[in-house]
Amino acid sequence: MPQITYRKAINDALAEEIIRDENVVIIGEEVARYNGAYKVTEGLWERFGDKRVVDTPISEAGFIGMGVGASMLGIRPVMELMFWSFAYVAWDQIINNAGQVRYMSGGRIHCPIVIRGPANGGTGVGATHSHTPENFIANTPGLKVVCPATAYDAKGLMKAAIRDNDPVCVMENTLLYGETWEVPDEEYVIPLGVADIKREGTDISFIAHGRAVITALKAAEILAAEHGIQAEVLDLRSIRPLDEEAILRTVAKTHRVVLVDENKPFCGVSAQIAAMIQEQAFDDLDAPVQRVCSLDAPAIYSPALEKIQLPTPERVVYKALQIL
Amino acid sequence: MPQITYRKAINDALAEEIIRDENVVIIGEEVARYNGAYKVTEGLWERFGDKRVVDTPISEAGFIGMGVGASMLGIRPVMELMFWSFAYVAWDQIINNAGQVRYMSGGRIHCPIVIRGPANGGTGVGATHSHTPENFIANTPGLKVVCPATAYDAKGLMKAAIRDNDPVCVMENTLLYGETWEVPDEEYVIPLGVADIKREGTDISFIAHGRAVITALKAAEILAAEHGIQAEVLDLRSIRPLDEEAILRTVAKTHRVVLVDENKPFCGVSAQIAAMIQEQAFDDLDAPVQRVCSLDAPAIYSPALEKIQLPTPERVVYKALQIL
Amino acid sequence: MISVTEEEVAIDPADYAQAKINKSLSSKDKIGLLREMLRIRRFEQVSLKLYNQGVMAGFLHLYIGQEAVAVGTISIMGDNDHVITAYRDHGHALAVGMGMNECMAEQLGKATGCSRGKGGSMHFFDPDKNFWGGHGIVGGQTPLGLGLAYGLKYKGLKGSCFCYMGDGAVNQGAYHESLNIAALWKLPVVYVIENNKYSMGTTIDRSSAMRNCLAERADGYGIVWDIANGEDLYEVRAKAQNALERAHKHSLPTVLEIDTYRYYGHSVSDANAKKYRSPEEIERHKAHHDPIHLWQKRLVDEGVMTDEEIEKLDESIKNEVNAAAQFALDSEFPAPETIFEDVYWEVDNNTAAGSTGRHFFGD
Amino acid sequence: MISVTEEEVAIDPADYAQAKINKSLSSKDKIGLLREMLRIRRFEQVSLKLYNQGVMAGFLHLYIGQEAVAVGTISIMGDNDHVITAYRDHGHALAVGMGMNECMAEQLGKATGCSRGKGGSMHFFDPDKNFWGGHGIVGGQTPLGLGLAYGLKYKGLKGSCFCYMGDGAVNQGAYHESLNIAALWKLPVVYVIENNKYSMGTTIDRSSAMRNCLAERADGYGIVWDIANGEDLYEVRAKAQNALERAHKHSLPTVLEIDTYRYYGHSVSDANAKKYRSPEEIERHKAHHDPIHLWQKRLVDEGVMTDEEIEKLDESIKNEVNAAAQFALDSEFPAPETIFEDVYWEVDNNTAAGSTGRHFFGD
Ligand SMILES: Cc1ncc(C[n+]2csc(CCOP(=O)(O)OP(=O)(O)O)c2C)c(N)n1
Ligand SMILES: Cc1ncc(C[n+]2csc(CCOP(=O)(O)OP(=O)(O)O)c2C)c(N)n1
Ligand SMILES: [Mg+2]
Ligand SMILES: [Mg+2]
Repeated sequence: MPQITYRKAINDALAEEIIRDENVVIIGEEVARYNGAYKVTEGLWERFGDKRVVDTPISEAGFIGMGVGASMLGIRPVMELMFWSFAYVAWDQIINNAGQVRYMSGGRIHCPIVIRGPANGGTGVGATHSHTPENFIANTPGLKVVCPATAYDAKGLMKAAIRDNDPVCVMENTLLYGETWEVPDEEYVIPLGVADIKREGTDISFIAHGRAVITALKAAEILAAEHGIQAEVLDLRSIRPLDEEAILRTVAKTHRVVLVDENKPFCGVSAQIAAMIQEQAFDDLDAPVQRVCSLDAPAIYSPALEKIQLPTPERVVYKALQIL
Repeated sequence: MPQITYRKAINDALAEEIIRDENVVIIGEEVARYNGAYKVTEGLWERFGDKRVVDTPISEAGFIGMGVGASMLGIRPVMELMFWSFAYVAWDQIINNAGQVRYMSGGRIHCPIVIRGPANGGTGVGATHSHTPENFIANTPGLKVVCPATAYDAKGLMKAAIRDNDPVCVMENTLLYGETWEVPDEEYVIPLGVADIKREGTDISFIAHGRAVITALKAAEILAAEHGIQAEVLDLRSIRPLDEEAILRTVAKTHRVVLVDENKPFCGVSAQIAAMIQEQAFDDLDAPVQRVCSLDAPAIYSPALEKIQLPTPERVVYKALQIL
Repeated sequence: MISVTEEEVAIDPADYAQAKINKSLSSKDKIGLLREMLRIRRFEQVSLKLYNQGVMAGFLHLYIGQEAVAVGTISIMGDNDHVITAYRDHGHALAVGMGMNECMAEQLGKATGCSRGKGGSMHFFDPDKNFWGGHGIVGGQTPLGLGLAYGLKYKGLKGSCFCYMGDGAVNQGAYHESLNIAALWKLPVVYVIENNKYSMGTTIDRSSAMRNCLAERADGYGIVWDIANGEDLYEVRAKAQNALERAHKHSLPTVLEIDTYRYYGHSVSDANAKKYRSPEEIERHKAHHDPIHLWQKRLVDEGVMTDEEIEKLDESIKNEVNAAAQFALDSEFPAPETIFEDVYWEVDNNTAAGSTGRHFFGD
Repeated sequence: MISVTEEEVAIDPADYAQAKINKSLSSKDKIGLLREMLRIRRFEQVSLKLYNQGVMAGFLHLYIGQEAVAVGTISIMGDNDHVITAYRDHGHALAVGMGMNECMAEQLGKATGCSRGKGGSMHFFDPDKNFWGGHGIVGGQTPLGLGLAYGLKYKGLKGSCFCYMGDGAVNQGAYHESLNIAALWKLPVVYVIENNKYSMGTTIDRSSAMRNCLAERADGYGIVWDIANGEDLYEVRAKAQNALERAHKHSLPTVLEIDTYRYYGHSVSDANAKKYRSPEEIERHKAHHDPIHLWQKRLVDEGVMTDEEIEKLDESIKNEVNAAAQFALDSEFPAPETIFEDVYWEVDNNTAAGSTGRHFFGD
């Protein structure tokens, strides 16, 4: 299978969906002529032209709301937020308009919009540019959110998101854009709501999403190499809908869980997963569910400290050993 | 002790702080001449005049950001959001400017601002007007959030919030504004971060904040009357800072917990509390921590259904009986 | 940029009755316009009664006094012209042709409501009639209106979106972002500022800085703007028609400010309605500037209707409203399980996507 | 509303050197202005070198080409005049008098940085020098600037806040909300639009609809606006002085658009810098519109400095920058436990409030 980058996988997904459905349009800051701030939309404007790939002013509330309005008419806008952090100037449009209009209209309206872009820390851009709002979005019934961890998943989930008739928020990761994975040439779609075991194991479960999956995999390697412990790594892939069955299956198998989560701890995604596991699998647990989150402060700039503010394999290993 | 309304208690707190500190200024839509949409600021403009009580245009991003800027200079603005739901048009100003500027400046700046207003469902105003973002705020290191459940607490916590040198979000409840409680004439301040046992009990703990405390108290009465079970009701009062010790104490006492929470379930405040309890008091628990949240859909308008969408005493009792 | 349509040049500003769009009105059309205005007023009067009886929750924002705005502007629209507005939405909903039954039922939170009881008074919807709500967040609908215009243009349709908003809403940033995009991309959106002089209890001079009027801010974006007198149906129609043509022929936006007035408080729970403005001011508007009275007078003057015919029309409308009220009262509340419907299209339609993974949490 | 200050009337627009604020400059002052501009340019050139050596993370937005804007405007300020800007903030930071050491160290994320390594290149701060950052969210600083002006007025101080922003930032809604409030409440804020013609790779005509210029949008709020040529230090100072006086004397806002140009890409990682504009365009600006060269020429023409003296000044500044780079490189990274410092004032100051309840979660 060819190895391609996470960035290219998303680019391919966008191109394929633009070709497949005439209503798909890419909209965002610098997505067209500039090829995207992170080059995710590279070449699309040249291939598909002004109508299908559209540069916007720096007006997130205006253009995200515009996308929601257009989606009500059956357009399928794929909106790029240069960073998900910039969602906060468009927050009302995302939560209230994309998220609530179907409900308030008694189902008369639906919004097949995708809002995508990177949502991560770790690149030295400071607190205002390092938000990870997947927990906020997942808190909001009416919205869906997916956080792909690999190129393969990014492509398949992006295609599912675009075909989905509900608003889907896709949270990518700038630290993954340049990483490569095997991605088949043939078309495939990964349904939302299906978690993926990224590594089989028997002794403990690491549950994660987005880049934290990579961190968990590294931690699993360390545990195996240094302690002979086999950790299973479950990648949630989609936060809402959530594959609770897969979570409960791995818990039932290993009885011990460490959640790895780049969210801030208070009410982060892993808080929900921990609460759910203890509620639904109380008797399966041999130890409390542990969480490894970003250290609980705004994202620091200093590159030296930023690295340790995010979950590290070492912190995962440490937590794992505490409950093994 | 005199009985006063929750509304009046806040009004008194604001008046006392305006008098105490010349830098305190009340700013918001309709807070001055109109006396506030919910009459919380009644009479303040008449008493204190244009400088201290200020009506704004409908520009939440503009005026909340303005308040943050003024607070950096040592003004202590108490900003009213007519509904906390409207915070979403000012989200960037709240999260990034109030929340991160101290950090990004390496502690050179601080923002003694209070942002207050009602955050609740249950009044037939529909999905866009019924948000309860205490979980979003509490997720954000740099911000503080309190949710008073009684007039007494509302007054004492408001005064603490205004005197606090960090940004504090106070989430009130329109359904409580007209309710009365005993409030002493003498001045008092309730520190943030101190939970309050609203009802002593031995058999099970209900942990809640805001109006859910009242729901929990009603459930406790039913349990006592109909089942002879004594529930302890712990009111968190402040979500961040959080009185974790008080939580662990009541868990250690009763070994069974139902969390009552008007947040939506996914990553709601009770997810965090449940995750924390199972992690720190795993062996104290005789049963999984249960959660009673708002039913997981946008807030419905229909008054008949809206009532049951919020946590009800009946649902709390039902959950309690399941683990007793 | 094209700033004046051919039609505009032809209009004698002194007499909007002579505008082509008005001259072509048949007597039946003119009566139809009266009917629509009366339907709104009577609908709302009964709504108020029901509200006071305690069968309605939340807010009730009455449109009474502003009827000529919705009726005048919407009366010129064709198949590809769309409407979106704020929470003061009954007038627009009825004007696009929504039935009184489902509107009244919606206010009572009944299953038969236009939004299945999920939206309430502020959130009427009927996409089949090109009516996209009813939106509660001030200014929040302005980017949506932009998006409807964008969608029309994307699809190659000659259409427009009329996006209504209040005088207070012009101070929401999203509106300005929308203006810039509308001008930049030549989108056929018409922002109709219904300037009723008050945002809640705040007079316009206490909420908005301006040179001469609110619409003039459009200048900063090179957008054509205009002001209309909202008590004159002919003028509203003529000026809206200019905007519509600018949208249809040139795919250009317009900001149209329409002077109007609300007789009631901001919402029914606005106890201050008579504090921030004088009873005399309200009475003056009712007596001299009521769009319905003025239109009725016109129709009588033009010999289109007699007073008796007007009376009869009114009676039939009152009957329609009363029947709608009864319909609403008799309707059932939605079933509890409907709380979880209308959240996700995929779930409601039982698709594979809707059945994969957990969509709802808690119990 | 007062639109023209007395000073303005007195200026012959043809020769800003004759404006009072410029005529009163001593030779030493003029050399000081050159020094400030050169300090910025040399600082940034070394920053770029360090960035390319890989010792800096994230973004580096160079101000080179725009120096006369920050230096010209800030040079007229007094004790109660405040400054806030966006992420392209080195120029303003140095112009207000921040030391190169702490600025350079900040970029390297060192404990000795002006923001203790927490902010980085985009987030320089020095409230003691009336400098309130350094803000990364486009337009996000515009309400903060409003708030600083509000605070000054609240305290009864005769001051102003100069709030800088880019030409792309004018399309953020918060800016418009701020303009309205500034005009409505007569707040002494000066919005300085540094129009360098590009927001990232987007030319101004693709991002902003306007009639003639961006500042003109201020008209919609009745705010006085002006345009200045940012290559001419005298003009920048004269026009900024008008705004400053309007703020000080009349407590009124101004929007001042300053034409300028950046030589480098949007940020250092902007690989497209030569795609969306031609190398010729950049060269033309460097050759004919460079604010430093033009100022140097003036000083030589005016007989204030010789070329040799300029050379010497430049050398001393290069030494200063190199020393700052060394200082930054030699400084320590902050200790891991500082991650949890500077989050809450109450915690940092060990107050009762800071010690009650749990403030930090996870581990
Ligand atoms: C963002 C936001 N802020 C505040 C409100 C509360 N609110 C609802 S209507 C209104 C006044 C709006 O006035 P205007 O735009 O003039 O419309 P009108 O009510 O006169 O039709 C306010 C402040 C809201 N719904 N949304
Ligand atoms: C709300 C928001 N959207 C997008 C960005 C990404 N971004 C940073 S700078 C920039 C361009 C701004 O251009 P301009 O305002 O002209 O300032 P300049 O960079 O030219 O100084 C963009 C799009 C951001 N930081 N914040
Ligand atoms: Mg109004
Ligand atoms: Mg620029």
